[in-house]
Amino acid sequence: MIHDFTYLKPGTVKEAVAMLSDHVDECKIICGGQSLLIVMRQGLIATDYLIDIKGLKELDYIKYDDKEGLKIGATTTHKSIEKSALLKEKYPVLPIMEERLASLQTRNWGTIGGNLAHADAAGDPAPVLIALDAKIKVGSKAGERVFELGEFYTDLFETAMNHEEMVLEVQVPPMAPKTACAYKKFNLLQNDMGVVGVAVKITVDASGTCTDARVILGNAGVTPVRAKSAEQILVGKKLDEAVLVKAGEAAADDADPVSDIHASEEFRRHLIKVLTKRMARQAWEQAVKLG
Amino acid sequence: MAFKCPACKKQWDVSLQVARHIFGTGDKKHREWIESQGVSYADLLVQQATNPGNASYQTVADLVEKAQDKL
Amino acid sequence: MEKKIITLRVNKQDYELYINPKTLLVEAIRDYIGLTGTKRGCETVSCGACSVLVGDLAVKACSVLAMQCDGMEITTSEGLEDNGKLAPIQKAFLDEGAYQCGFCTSGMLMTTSGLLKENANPTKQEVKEAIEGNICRCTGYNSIVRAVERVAKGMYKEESL
Amino acid sequence: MTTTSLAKEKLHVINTHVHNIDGIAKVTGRATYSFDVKLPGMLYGKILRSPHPHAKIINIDASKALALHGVKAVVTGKDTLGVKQGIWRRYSELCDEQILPVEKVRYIGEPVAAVAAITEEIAEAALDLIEVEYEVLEGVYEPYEAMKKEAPEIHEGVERNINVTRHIEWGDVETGFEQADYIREDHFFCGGQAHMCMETRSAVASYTPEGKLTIYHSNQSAYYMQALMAGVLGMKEGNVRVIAQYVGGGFGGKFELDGAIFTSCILSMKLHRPVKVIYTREEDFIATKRRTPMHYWVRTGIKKDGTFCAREARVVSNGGAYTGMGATALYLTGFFHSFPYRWENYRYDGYRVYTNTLPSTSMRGFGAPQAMFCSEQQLEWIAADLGLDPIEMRRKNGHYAGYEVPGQAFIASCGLDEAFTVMKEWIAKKGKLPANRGIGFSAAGFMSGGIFNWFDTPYSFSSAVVTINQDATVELHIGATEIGQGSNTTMAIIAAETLGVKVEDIKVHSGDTDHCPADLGAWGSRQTLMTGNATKRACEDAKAQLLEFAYAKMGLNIVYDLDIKDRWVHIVARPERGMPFDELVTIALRGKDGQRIIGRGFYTPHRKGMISPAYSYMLQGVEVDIDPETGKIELLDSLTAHDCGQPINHLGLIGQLEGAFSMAAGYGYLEYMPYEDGKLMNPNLVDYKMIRATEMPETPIHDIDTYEPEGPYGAKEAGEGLTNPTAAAIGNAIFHALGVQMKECPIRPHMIVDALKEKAEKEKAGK
Repeated sequence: MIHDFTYLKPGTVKEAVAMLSDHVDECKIICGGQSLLIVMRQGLIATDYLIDIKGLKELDYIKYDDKEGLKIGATTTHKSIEKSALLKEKYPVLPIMEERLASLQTRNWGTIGGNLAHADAAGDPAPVLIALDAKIKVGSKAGERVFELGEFYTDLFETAMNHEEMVLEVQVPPMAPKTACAYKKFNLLQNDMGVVGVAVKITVDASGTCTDARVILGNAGVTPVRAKSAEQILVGKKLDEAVLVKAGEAAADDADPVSDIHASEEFRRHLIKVLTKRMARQAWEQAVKLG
Repeated sequence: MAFKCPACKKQWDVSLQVARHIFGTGDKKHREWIESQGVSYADLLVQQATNPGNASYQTVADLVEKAQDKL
Repeated sequence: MEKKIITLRVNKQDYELYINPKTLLVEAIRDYIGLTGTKRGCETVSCGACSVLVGDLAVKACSVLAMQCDGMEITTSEGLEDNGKLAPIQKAFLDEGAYQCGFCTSGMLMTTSGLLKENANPTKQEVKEAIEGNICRCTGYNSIVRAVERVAKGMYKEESL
Repeated sequence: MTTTSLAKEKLHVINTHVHNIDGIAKVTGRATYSFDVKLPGMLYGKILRSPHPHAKIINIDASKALALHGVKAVVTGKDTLGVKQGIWRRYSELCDEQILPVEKVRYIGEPVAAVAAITEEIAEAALDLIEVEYEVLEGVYEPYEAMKKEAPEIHEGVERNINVTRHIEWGDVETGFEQADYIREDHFFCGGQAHMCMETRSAVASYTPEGKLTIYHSNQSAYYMQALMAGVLGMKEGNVRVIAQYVGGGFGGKFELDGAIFTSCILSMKLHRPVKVIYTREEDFIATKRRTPMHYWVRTGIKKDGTFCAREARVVSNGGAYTGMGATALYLTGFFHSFPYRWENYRYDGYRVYTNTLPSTSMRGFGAPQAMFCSEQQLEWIAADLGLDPIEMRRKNGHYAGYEVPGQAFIASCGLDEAFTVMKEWIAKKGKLPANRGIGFSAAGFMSGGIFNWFDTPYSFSSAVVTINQDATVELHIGATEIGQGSNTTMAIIAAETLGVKVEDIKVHSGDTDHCPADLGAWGSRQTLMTGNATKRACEDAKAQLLEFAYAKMGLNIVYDLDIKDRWVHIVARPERGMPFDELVTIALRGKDGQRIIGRGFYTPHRKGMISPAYSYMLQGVEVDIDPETGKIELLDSLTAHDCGQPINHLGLIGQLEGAFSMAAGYGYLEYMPYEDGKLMNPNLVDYKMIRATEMPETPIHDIDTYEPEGPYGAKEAGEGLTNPTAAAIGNAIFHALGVQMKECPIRPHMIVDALKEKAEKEKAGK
């Protein structure tokens, strides 16, 4: 049963952060609420104040310019990202990831800011955005702060934000030339949460040699895991089968997955090995094709 | 020759069949007859359920054969 | 906790509700307004039995607070027909037998209605992906997919409004 | 055997395209389930459940809960008569479950107490205030463990926790094996499966001062609920009214008493107010029942030419805490393990063992899906070992019309042979498949209702009463329960066909014990055949009464036959000569001094063997793609070849078969119920995976035309039997794609990866 709360509905970000500051430690923010309401119903979260930012139009945007890159406002729905023609052109991995994020209804109502702030280890956007070197902008009454998304997650359902802050925007730098990113999760049902997920971004030079790589693992630890040893194996090489297999093995070593009913720790590592190999190959092949 | 079930008097050609019938029926009457022969119904059943072969059935079949004279 | 007054416009009719703010949209519809076509089948936003349209978008009414829909237009399965005249999607469900026990049917109708508003001519795969968030334990889904395809093909056009 | 053309031409309504008669209610949100029922002054009940798998209840202190504002009553086992009940009423030792136990709990989630309060929320809050003192006992969760000498005793006096044993045998198995050229033995494990009805268990009970108990309840047999509740409450059956108008699914899980009906009744009787109890999805997972997990050992002997010589099977099933329908499942798995083949020598021994887990019971297929998973995979491997064509090997040994399963069953209609031909063509058309892709198929058969009467009903198995109104509309009263399978529509079609009127003329009244005759309800695929026969006979009775007046009115030569079709009463040889049906009804009313024409019909199977009056046959083919690196299975295509006799409702048949496929495929590779120390680890729809639209392949259906003489208009079972073959078909597809043998279901990804690894290692060692 949901604990009783006072419902607050700010009309602007300014009002929202003021409310946050008034009720620090006894309030929660709801946006789409697709995950939050489940845990509130289970009694895992009990809050006295609920600040509803779903209606904040000023945070509902997808903007892009070649210099600053991409900016997505926190209340932008998954559906808007999935359907964005701009993203399909500039960051095709994002709409592809969003399509399989959850059910149609959840994508219709749920938001990118809510997803990133919820910090579920099995979330899809975080690993992909981290692979894209994204930053996350948070705000409070005291002002705004920007984190590397890769440093934003501190533990299971924990972020580096303090309790007066809320997510405002996710920022993604422009894609470097000849760079591509691929993401895949392993699951039994198409739009289910990933047993594990792997995002790989590859940059190549004219000869097809990998000059930069990001390998980010989802649901392979309490936070998204950057598989640095896998990245090191990829950089400086043409990605043939032997390199890919080695990178997969390194990623599996970098991971710190749990055992649960969906997969043992060992099987999760095995899946990471397979997916890393495949995503690295896919990203590399796409990058090579780019002009 | 025919073998009768010592518990309910149903009849088969082979004593092993009577043993199977006794296990398959498994009601109080049949259980009690097995127990009355000094063996544990449950032990035999578990042996039969968990081991390959038909050792338990054979045991009961032997008891059935021995019991025929008294029927 | 302070109770609040909100207005939900459900099936083109305004309802003023005086509710605890934690009331879920599905509770507002079922328990306060009394429209029980919308069902509940889980507590984990998994089954889709509570799907309704908020505006033109299908959402699961168990994962939305009624407060969040204050002043919004909501459609439930009871709102699909027009004064006794069935909507094309309802006719298609009848013609394909796209329901059995009927418990998921309202949610299926609303999800597919939402899909058809967004995409009047979906492919088979698009229909399947749209109803992926709705569980049906009876039909095996294919009759539901066929029903949506019938509407998409315009089979009920002359009859509709 | 095929339908005679004469019989076929006569059909006017049967197997035409009709909408289900409850369709409009369902597509407009008007259908009201017990989940939706709201009565004036209604209270809400919640159940406190055991956190322990095995514990003695020492004391329950509800004083704090009762003091909570809004709480009206708390009940425990001590407020009940303590009747140990069960659905096997003929055998008192198998009636072993108190829904609110008095002395001890035997599984996690078992009800311990129930609260009624003015809101559901207050009732839930009150649960936390009930203090239960337990003496925790050692639990045991696996049947082989539970049979050990040192295992805890779950039910007093039940040695080694062995609940039920079943034995089936014919022929001479030892000699049969001696004749075989090839003998193979395999061990299998088939997991549990949740019924996962979309409507969770829900009940609204209302006890009124005249001593009448009215219960709205989501169930598969209103009559069973009436009889069982009367039994546990010490009431007369006639004072208990059970209403199950719309039911959100059953699948074999809703014909035993559940906590919702029991606690709502106990609370309502205490308070004289209506009380509603609805299970949450989690409660539905942890505290209803499930498909029976089974350990199977199968030994099969075959001749080189593919002749089946002998088979022996042994099953140890995890019965969970209580008997439920588990005894029947244990019997039927053993019988259907022989299907659909002519084993001259066959033996089955089944052992059902109590454990401290969720009780296991019947679920769609009733033990046969487990049986087929083992049987049909092993046969496929045997065919491969012997280099035989798996279709021809099966065909050679298959049932046919006129065959008698020795001492067990007579097969009057059987479309199996044609099904093999259809499957063979489908597989051939697929041609050579890409790597990691395989086609598998499996055969199966199933019953059309059970002959057994363990419930010990004194009534006919099915009854129907048909009343003709003055305006020529028809009231059909049946005790069958409509749970979504379309039985009301099936009966309306049979009634319309028999009476010669239209489906829309028939008003079906079912699922209400006050107004409908007793019927065993919706289980074991029995209603189409049994209630269908009762309905047909009732309508024939009414029709005969009506036609007497037509003969008199028309002054006909006695050799003329009269019939009614499409509301037109006419001479068969001269169809244009006749009168409208409604005119005849008016004449009959006048002629009978105003009495309405009432027809009555009954059906109880007699002299039809041990199991069922009729059997359906089917083959399920699936095409599967497997990712060998991740073990992920994708279903690409399927083919169903199916013999259900004469189909009654075309749309309903397709729906049943497609639905059975989805549930059975889920059993094959998704639906997994892991327990840890007696605790179900995935009691929610996030973690319990089942087929969704995106996982569902195309499901073309080839309907095989047969005529079942025992069924109404030649009809027999459809829709439950097809749950049986699919898991095996998936296993066989994996075998053909990857060469690995999967002996456990659901077949999960890591199992395929491990099997491939093992295979590679073996091949390496072999070199």
